[in-house]
Amino acid sequence: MSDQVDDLVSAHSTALIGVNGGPPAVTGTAPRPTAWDRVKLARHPERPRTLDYIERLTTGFIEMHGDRSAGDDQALIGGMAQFGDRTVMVLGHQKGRATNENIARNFGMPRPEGYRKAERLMTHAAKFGLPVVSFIDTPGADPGISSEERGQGVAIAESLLTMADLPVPLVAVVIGEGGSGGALAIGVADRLLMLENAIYAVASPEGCAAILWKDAAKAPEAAETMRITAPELLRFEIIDAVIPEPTPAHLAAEATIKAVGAAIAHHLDALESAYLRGDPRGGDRLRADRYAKFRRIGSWRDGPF
Amino acid sequence: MSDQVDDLVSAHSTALIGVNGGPPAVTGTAPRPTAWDRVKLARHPERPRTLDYIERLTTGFIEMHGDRSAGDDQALIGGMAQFGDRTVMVLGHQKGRATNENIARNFGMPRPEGYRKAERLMTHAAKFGLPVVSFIDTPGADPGISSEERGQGVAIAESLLTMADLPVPLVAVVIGEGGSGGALAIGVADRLLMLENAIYAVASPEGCAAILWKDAAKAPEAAETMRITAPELLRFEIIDAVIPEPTPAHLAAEATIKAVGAAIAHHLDALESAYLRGDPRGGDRLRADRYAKFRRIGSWRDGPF
Amino acid sequence: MVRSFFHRHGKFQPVAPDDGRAEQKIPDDLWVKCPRCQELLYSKQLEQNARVCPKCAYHFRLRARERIFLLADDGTFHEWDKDIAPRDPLGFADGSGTYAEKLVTTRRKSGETEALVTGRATIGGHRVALAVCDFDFLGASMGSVFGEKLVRAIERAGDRNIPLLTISASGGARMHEGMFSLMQMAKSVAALARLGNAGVPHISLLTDPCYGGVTASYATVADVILAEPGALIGFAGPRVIEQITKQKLPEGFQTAEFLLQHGMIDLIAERTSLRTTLTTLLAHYGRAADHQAMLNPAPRHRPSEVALTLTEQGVVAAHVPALSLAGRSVSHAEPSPHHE
Amino acid sequence: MVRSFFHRHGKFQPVAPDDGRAEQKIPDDLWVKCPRCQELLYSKQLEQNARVCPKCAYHFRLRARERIFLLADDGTFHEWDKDIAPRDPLGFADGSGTYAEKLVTTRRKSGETEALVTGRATIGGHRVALAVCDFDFLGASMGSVFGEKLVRAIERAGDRNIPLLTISASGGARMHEGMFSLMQMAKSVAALARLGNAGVPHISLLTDPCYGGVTASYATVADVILAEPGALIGFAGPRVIEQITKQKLPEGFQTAEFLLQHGMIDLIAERTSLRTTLTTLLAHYGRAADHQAMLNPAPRHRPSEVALTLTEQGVVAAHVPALSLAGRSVSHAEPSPHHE
Ligand SMILES: [Zn+2]
Ligand SMILES: [Zn+2]
Repeated sequence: MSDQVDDLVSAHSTALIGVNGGPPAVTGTAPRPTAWDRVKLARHPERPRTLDYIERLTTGFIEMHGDRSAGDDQALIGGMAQFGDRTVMVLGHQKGRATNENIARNFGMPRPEGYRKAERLMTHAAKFGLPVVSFIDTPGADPGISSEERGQGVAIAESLLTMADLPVPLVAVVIGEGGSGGALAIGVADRLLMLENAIYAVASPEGCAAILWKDAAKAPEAAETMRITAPELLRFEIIDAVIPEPTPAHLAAEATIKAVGAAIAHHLDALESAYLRGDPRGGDRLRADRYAKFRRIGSWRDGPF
Repeated sequence: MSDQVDDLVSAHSTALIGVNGGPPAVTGTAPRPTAWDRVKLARHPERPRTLDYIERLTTGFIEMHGDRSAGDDQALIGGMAQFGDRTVMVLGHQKGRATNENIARNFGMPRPEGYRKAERLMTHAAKFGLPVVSFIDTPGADPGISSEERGQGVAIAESLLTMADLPVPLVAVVIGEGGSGGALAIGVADRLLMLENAIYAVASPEGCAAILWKDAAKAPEAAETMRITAPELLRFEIIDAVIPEPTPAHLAAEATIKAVGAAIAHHLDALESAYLRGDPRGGDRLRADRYAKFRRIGSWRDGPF
Repeated sequence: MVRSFFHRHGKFQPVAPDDGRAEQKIPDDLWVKCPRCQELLYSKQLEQNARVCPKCAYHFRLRARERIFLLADDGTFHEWDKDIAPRDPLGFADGSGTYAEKLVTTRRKSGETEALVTGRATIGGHRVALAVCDFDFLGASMGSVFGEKLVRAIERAGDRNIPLLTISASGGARMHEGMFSLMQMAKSVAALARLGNAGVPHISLLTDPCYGGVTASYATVADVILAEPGALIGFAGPRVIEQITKQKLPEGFQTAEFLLQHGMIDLIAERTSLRTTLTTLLAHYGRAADHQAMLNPAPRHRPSEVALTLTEQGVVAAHVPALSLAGRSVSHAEPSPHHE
Repeated sequence: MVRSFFHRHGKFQPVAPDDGRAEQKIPDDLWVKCPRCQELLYSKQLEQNARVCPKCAYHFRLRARERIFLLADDGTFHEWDKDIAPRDPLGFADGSGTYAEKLVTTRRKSGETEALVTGRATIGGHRVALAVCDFDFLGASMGSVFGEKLVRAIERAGDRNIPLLTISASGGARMHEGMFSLMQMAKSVAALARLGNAGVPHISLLTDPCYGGVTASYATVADVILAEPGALIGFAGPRVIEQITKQKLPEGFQTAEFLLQHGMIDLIAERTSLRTTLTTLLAHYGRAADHQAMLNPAPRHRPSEVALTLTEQGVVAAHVPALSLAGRSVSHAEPSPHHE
């Protein structure tokens, strides 16, 4: 698969960024990769993972383990770190690379204790005024028996609730796979950014194809019609900006990580200036505007059918 | 044992009440029961339990199950109920009577999910301004392997934290056995009341005797020196009032429950008048005074040893 | 206590749920077989018992309007936002056709314009805002209109300080609307965060079946969570779990009783006493609010910061203040391009 | 990073912990055997390695002042409340004598007046309030003085807006002071609730052994919980659990590693890099506080409502406002009867 993916690169658009609803500027004449191409790029095993970003972009990372009630999820990690001149709370899904690591990380699929840890760390961030930076990269929440027993649904819902109401700035970046509710649970952000070749979907293309086409092999078609790529989601105003990958991230880790770092810094600065500087109650404005941002997402007609 | 306990009754003081540090008024000339006598009375299987109080003193009790993360503890129950003209949140340890029920109730020893449920219900009470009434009747927290695995210590500590900071009035009544941290976890109250024959101890007399006397059979001696009876704890200002049992509760359930109900109503009224009537921020004063109440408990010398 | 509503009014047709459980269908003929105890039941008797098997208490599924009729005090239900209807923002098409076509078919078949019916009513004399799933409309999947109607109901509950009752049965997020659907989870929970901050209760009733994005969002962010006996409730569906884990599912997996035992719900509520349970709960909250108001006559309630003016008829005149995010100035009065 | 403090200063005598673990005693002679790997270690080398076995990383127990010496920047530790000492409020006596007698013996043997040493210091240049258990004083059981010193340290941390570091090793509540001891759990946690509301961090380090009332109160109410490798930490003691449940305890039960796996602690902190870990943590909180102050120069910090004026020397001039509970008007300046 890796070779096949690499072949795509030459046919790859080289600069694509849009912020806050502005139209993406596309340069270069090479044909766009298809949605399915991007699914493969987003899942590429050599793509930088959350810990790669933490290692390169921050110092003094103290991983904070555990949900204080059941376990420590290695698929959803977090802790305090220094990012520029700020202390931030970092959260992220963590996939493995080798088989052993993938098993330990449960292929990046968090269990309820992962979401409860995330909730704990977000509450900690709120207490000390730390901005939250989250890296989204998961096929989805773990679909196992014990996860159901320990309330996967409730855990995700409560993480959403905590995040929606947090008085600190939240910046989330989809760095690879944004898989459904398992991704959203750490993605209720003031600014939601996506790497150009990341995907974000309500269900996996394979799962969608299996249900609606009764054939998982129709995943490429499903991927196309589901509109899961960054440029499409920017156009829908579901995300706030696309971070370009002039070269796909797995071939240009250093540059990609740097670009992501710059984007996070930019948005944290902007949020802080707009809400928190000189306003001790700015957290309330921030929450109100975060609500307004999510409040208006949707597509409907108001007249009779 | 029951006969033996009943024999004690004739040697029983008939009226004993003190409120808020006032000296207990003792009438009658019969000799006081010993601490060990009271241990046996407090543990008497026919003594009214939490559900007996809920049934007789409230209407519309809706039991609220579960901690929303691991399980539903039947040894620590709770829910909303109508008490007089108020909606209150009731919490309490629940022991069984028959063997089956005792096993289902784990002999009144809560597991971590019990304390997490209590915390959830207290937070619910705070949200809707419901006073919390708790009934204490436990040998202590469950000392099992799985309780340790799921964080018995953390669960109790977090229940203490939630209770200490709650902006609603809290009235707790030790109706039987007040066993150590497992009891305290629902006992950080604005008013802590005790039935005359209830006990409240830092450890069970048997446990204390086993450790300090190296002989559990010395429990009666331990019970005496540990100062675990209601009159002693009132003198130490650790509790706020003693509710008399002219006849021990297991022989006069109706009267005892009525007296407990009257005492709770009295203290809820008093707390509400003192803090909440006409003061939307009265919850802060209540919390500050609750802190001051616990802040001063202790016995020490300030000079050099 | 139980209202024999199908019989008494004859208003709601017994409708076969479009859920693949053939056993559950209530045919036009007089007898129906209980899928659990195999008893042959007389249809009218079943309807008089709120579609609960009199022998084994099996709870047959109900349509949204059947539920509302069962619970609301007579004539008190006023529907909200009846005319808001779905679009096809993705231009979605699968092997069996376009989403746009599917919406037409589904509307005809179900008689509903969306999978969620909202409105206000009283239950046992207590005012309540209602949001009720209709599983016959695309498996009550949660899309843009479901989310928008739900959030409007939540906001109205907050603005009017009346408790919110949601009744859920859903297969999860609606795939045909892609990420618009997923975001309804965040949108509805964010609205509930504000409702909670305003001190207005949310009571959630989970009914069979309840999965995916609904279980992982508004339906479990509630002050009290009730579930109907035997209802299947989970995040991942049982077939998916079996396929992925290759494990046999434990006995009673994902039933309401299983969830109760694992601490996820407050109470199992039998349908035949549900009105009583809800009335008691609403009385508790109402008494508490009245008591607070008596202690401090000043208003406790903070109106929502994003003001929405909504009329009973579902006509929307919404005023969202201009957002301060750079470059954005969007309001509902000026729909963005993908809102028609 | 590791400070060879025993060797360099010779100030703290290697003291045998009074805990019944004979293997752990460090005798006067030159060699000591590691209880885990059985290696014979040269005493001075062990001390230079902060009493961590260089071969297997076994963490020997430390006294309170040894810990402070190991962590605090040179000469920065100022002790608080050194002279506050226990009484015998119950007139407690067991088979082996009175509590009053036991206090005299324990004081002589341990060189401490209580089981908790408190004070302020800097660690890596960061100001911190310290509360450190001394297991040699009655198993660092938590009684009135333990609780009072702890709460005074918490309040000073809150008033001065400096992070609190607690280092715990304890058998639990002190039975000799009965309910006074139990109530220290509530008292200390209530003080931490206020510290948390003021936005001041609490870092808790759990060391071997940590049980009962300490594990179930202040030591686990922390923003970050660290534990030393191999430390035994639990609520009920392992012997009690075995006796009651008649079950064999699982491998590694109640070790720090077990707690990490079960989600109860944030991090296992090796003693040899503990100063670095704490310095990093304190820098994170300090940077956050500085950043907040830069954004909004107005003071964020609310002083505690119950004002305590405390001097460095531990002389207390406390002013607790008269309580509004009927009939009570007690302040620390006028000790109640059971305070001497
Ligand atoms: Zn049946
Ligand atoms: Zn060794």
